[in-house]
Amino acid sequence: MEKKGMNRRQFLKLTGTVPLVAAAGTFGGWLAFPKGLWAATPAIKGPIKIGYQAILSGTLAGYGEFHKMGAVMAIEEINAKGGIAGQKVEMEFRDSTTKADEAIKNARYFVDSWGADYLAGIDSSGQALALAPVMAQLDRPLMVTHAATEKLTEEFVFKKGVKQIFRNCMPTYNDGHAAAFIAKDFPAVKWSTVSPKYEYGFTCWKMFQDSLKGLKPSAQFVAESFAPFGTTDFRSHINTIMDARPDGLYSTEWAGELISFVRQGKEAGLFDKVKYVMFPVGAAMDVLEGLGKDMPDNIWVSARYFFQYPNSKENNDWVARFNKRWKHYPAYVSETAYSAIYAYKAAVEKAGSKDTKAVVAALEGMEMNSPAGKRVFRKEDHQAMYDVPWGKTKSDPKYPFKVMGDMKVLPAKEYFNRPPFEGPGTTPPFK
Amino acid sequence: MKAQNRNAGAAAVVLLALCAVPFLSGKFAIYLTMRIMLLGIFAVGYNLLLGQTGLLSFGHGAFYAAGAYGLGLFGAHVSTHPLLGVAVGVATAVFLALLVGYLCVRHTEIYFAMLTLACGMMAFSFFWNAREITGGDDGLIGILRAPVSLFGGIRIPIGKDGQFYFFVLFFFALSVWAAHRIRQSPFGLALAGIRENARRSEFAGVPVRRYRLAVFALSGAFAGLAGSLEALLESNARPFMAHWTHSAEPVLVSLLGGLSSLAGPLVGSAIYIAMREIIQRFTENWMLGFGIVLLVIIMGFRGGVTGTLSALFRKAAAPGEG
Amino acid sequence: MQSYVHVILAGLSSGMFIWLVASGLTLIFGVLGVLNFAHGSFYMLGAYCSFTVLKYLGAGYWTGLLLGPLAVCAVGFVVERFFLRHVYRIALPYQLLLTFAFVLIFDNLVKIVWGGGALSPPSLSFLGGSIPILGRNFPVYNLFIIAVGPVVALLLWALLEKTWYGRIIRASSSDREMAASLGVRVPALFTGVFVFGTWLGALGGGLAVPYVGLLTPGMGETIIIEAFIVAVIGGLGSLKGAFVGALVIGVLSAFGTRFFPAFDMALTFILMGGVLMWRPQGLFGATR
Amino acid sequence: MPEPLLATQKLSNHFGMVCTARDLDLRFEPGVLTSIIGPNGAGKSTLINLLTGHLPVQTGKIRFRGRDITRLPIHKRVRMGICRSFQVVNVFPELTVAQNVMIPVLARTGRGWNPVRSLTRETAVLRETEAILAMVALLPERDTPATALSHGDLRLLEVGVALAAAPTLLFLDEPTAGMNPVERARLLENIRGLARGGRTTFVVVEHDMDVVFSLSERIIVLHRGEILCDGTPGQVRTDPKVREVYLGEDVSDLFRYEEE
Repeated sequence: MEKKGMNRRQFLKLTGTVPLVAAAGTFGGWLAFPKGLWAATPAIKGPIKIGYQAILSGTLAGYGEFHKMGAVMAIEEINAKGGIAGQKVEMEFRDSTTKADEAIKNARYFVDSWGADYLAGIDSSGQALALAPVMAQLDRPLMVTHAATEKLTEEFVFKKGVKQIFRNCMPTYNDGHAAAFIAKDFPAVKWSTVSPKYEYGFTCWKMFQDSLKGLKPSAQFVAESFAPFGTTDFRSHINTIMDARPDGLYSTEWAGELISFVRQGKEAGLFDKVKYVMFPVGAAMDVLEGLGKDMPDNIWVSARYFFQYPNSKENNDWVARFNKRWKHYPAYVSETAYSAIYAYKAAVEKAGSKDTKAVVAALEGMEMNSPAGKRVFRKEDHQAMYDVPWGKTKSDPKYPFKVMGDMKVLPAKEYFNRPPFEGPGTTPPFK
Repeated sequence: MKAQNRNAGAAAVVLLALCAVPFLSGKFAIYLTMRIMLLGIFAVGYNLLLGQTGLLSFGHGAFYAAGAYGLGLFGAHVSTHPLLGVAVGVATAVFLALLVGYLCVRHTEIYFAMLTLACGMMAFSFFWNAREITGGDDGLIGILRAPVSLFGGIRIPIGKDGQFYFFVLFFFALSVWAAHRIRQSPFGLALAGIRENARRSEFAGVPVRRYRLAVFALSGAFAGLAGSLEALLESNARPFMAHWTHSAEPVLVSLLGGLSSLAGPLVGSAIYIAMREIIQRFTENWMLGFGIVLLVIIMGFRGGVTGTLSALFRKAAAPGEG
Repeated sequence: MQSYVHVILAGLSSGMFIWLVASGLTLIFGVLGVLNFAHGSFYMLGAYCSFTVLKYLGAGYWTGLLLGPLAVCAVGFVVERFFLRHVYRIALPYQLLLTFAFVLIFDNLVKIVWGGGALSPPSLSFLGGSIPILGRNFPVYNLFIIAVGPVVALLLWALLEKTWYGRIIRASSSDREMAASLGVRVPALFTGVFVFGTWLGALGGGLAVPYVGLLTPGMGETIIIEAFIVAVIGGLGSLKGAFVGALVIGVLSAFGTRFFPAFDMALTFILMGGVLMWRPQGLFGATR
Repeated sequence: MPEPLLATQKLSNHFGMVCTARDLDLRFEPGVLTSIIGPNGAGKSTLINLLTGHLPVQTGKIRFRGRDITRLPIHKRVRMGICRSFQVVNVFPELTVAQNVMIPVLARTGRGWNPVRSLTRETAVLRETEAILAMVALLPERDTPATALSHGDLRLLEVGVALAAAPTLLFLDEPTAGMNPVERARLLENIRGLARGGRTTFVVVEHDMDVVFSLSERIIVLHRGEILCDGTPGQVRTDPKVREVYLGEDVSDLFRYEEE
């Protein structure tokens, strides 16, 4: 069925263009020297097509909606101001689900069938990694806006040279290393974790441990309980932690599972017993809004962007515009989605072409301003360097949810792994 | 005889059309056709179990995954030869299927289904948790498509999708042919007997459990083949291949296309993949659209699409013959 | 000691919770002979409807728990009357496929109506909070759930064993033709049982709102697998079996998570596999 | 005494409180056409079920040609030569008549494992199938699905499937129930002929006393799981206990077959 549709469409395309070309009298030339004809056309032909995919079904469907808000807003703004290099921008948004084969199929559809120039999105690390080899084949730039696995940039971009992939969101470095930089100043010695039972949870916990040991050799790690994907009942995990009587709890639970975990932990008195609690993705809007006043105070949270930081005109204006457009505060994926579109705009206009090679070259090392502040795409691994805040949850009468107090901001270069990502001196703490 | 010739003719036409796909259509259509063929291999083998023998398994994703991981691990540690890899993948799948089958074939119906579900999810949990071997939830990534070298030093590249397409097509044709032969064979008849009346089969002297085990392993081999081919196509092997939601796919497409014919699961695979793709082009709410289509098919086409169509043909043909 | 008691309590509450969902599933299978995969969707709809009454209509928790599941009953009625009724006689795989189609539809509809994001209810004013048990806090609401489970079980038992309706239901489930010939309107009765089963599932969903503290589209899919496992372990169609099965699964997985975390993803499946190996018909299933 | 074909030793079976077989010691000699009769609930079907493996043996032993088969699975007993037909038609409904008969032939000849060879090339099997179909007079119906057969033809097929396993000892559970007189006569003639051929020893459960007394060389009368009488038709006819059971206690049973 699909096959026939494709044939017919391509056939129509051909029959549509060929007479025009022939009428222009360049038919022979087009056959013999197709490049000559291309050369006569402007460098960037429109419309510019962006294929975006994120989770739109199942328990994480809310993330896709937040991605979409950011991306749609960016495209509306850009088109209102004349598009990218004078060309209109079009976007198609697809449900990535959480499955890798679905993400691959979508990417192939975007490029091979729809003719996308640029891809963005991706929530799951597994999907991002599975896409990496495919992106090399498809040869279009992909901006990852949520998946955090450091393997994507360290292994696939840096070591294997899949240059098409970029990431403008915080990788696991913030969730793992940066948390340790914050934690080292606490009097807590005995640390524990309840984290997701998959690579993301394992990796962050390991980064946290390694960095914290480097920063504070007296630190001990006394209990760990990993909750499988889809856990709704954390009570046994909470018992495991409380039995170990730790001073500190570190948890990379996120989204709905973090909400359940916090509610159930609160019921069990977990946050009364454990004094220092860190949620590296606890400042995600879905979590803050979901928990509302039930989020305990004085918990150290961070996120890949938080709408109160930076306190700059650009950011504050954007938050206001976003709020007006969607009646929501921007989630971090909204910001990364928004910035991902602008990153492409900047790169295309810098390169003067939407050719993949040129765009990749333009993005490498590119500096851009975004709501989250200044981003620099590191040349070696294509990872955006930017700063995100950590802070303690507190009430604020202006908001129906908890916000960050005592904000601390670490410069990204202090805790990001450094190329060549192997051997001593590539992981924090740096001397 | 006539019907046989007609079927052979139809098969030849489909094969020719499949051969023509890479020359006539876009890259995405080639890719989708490959996915349809992979699901077709999975389902046509699975239907030997469900349609031919009457056993409902919810654990065949495990064998699919075993095929993918078998090929992936073999490729990473021993040899990247695709044919050897596929052979290892199939062998791994068969081994696992024999193990699971041995535990499950004493049971029938829903109990068999739930036991296979349990075994499949144990495999899923293994692939997820044995991080040192399987790469955890990220799976094995970056599986290579090395050229196929045959005796005499011929090397056939399969790196490009247009080339790999024929690699898949070869195994697809082989699988369909094998499934066809099995259905027509004495073994196939014995399976049909078990489906129709297991107790009577025993009284006919058929060792029912051993046949069930054999067909279970055989369908596991098809699943392993499909899995190892997908590992080559998508360059990865993932735990979700063993998840029950994936195990449900061949069930779904077999029911969709029709249990009672060879073509049923194949037609079902094509409908399933093409339909989802078409719905996704119109709406993000593809689950709603797909759910409604499923409802219509189940309520309207009780014997699956092929079953209903052939019944219609028979009806249409009957007055002429009479 | 403290740890063991709390693990057991956590297991009991999650077990009772699975029981509430599994009871409707088992009842429908026992009487109608249909394995209803969409039962998890009724659970989800129950949660969302109760939540809506609770939060958006400003009514209290009890009103939400009363009205929410009742609204879902209407959905159950439509599903039975216009779809399932026509497929009672088709093979098991088709039943599963049909009800699976409803899972897709309901998951998607919930996303359209309530949005894809996770919803989280405000904490309860009463039955909220925790009380210390052996020096560690335990939520009052979970104690409430632990109490509700056996109450529902008792009521079901009384309904089926002690009332005239119960006798009719049991008679019809063992022999439809016979019951019909005795003047029982079997189709109407089946619709009634299905709607009642739906209500049980939706009630589980309503009770889940404060328990899980989270509503997401797709929340029914995890619970339906657990409910299936419980129903199979107990013996399909046996309410007593489902009750015991739920307790076993609840408590053992709580212990598994606490003491054998390496196996926690596969634990329920290992348990089910073990039970089926040992007793293919389940703990309380009739021998085949 | 020569080696018996089949012998039981203290064979017993209970369903809850009801005893359906009590310490049965039975011997079946080769070539002796035996009938088992008795009122409803006497344990006739239970006995066949126990001997053929349909029911697990609770206590007691079964020996076939001197070999203990008490715990042997059904298909192995069939391969050794013990087979049966069923009282309620129990064939392969969606398969054709020929396929129905072919399954036991394939199993017996060990050709059922071949997954690639086309069935149409199994000429020996096909020939044998046709021979059996001819024997039960179903050759014209060879390509009809079993579900489309008339009741009488189904009964014939039932016997045909049992015969196709080429048993040495064949239990027929009410083979003529529901047949018209013509079909019945033909089937009985076949059974007689086969029995005379000597390859198969028949044990028949029957309600039709005419059939029983005209066909059998030996009659076993069961009552409440026990052997009431065991002897030649003449001995059974004159046995007072049998008369009492049939005439005094359960008269209706004699007429049961007429109601069907």
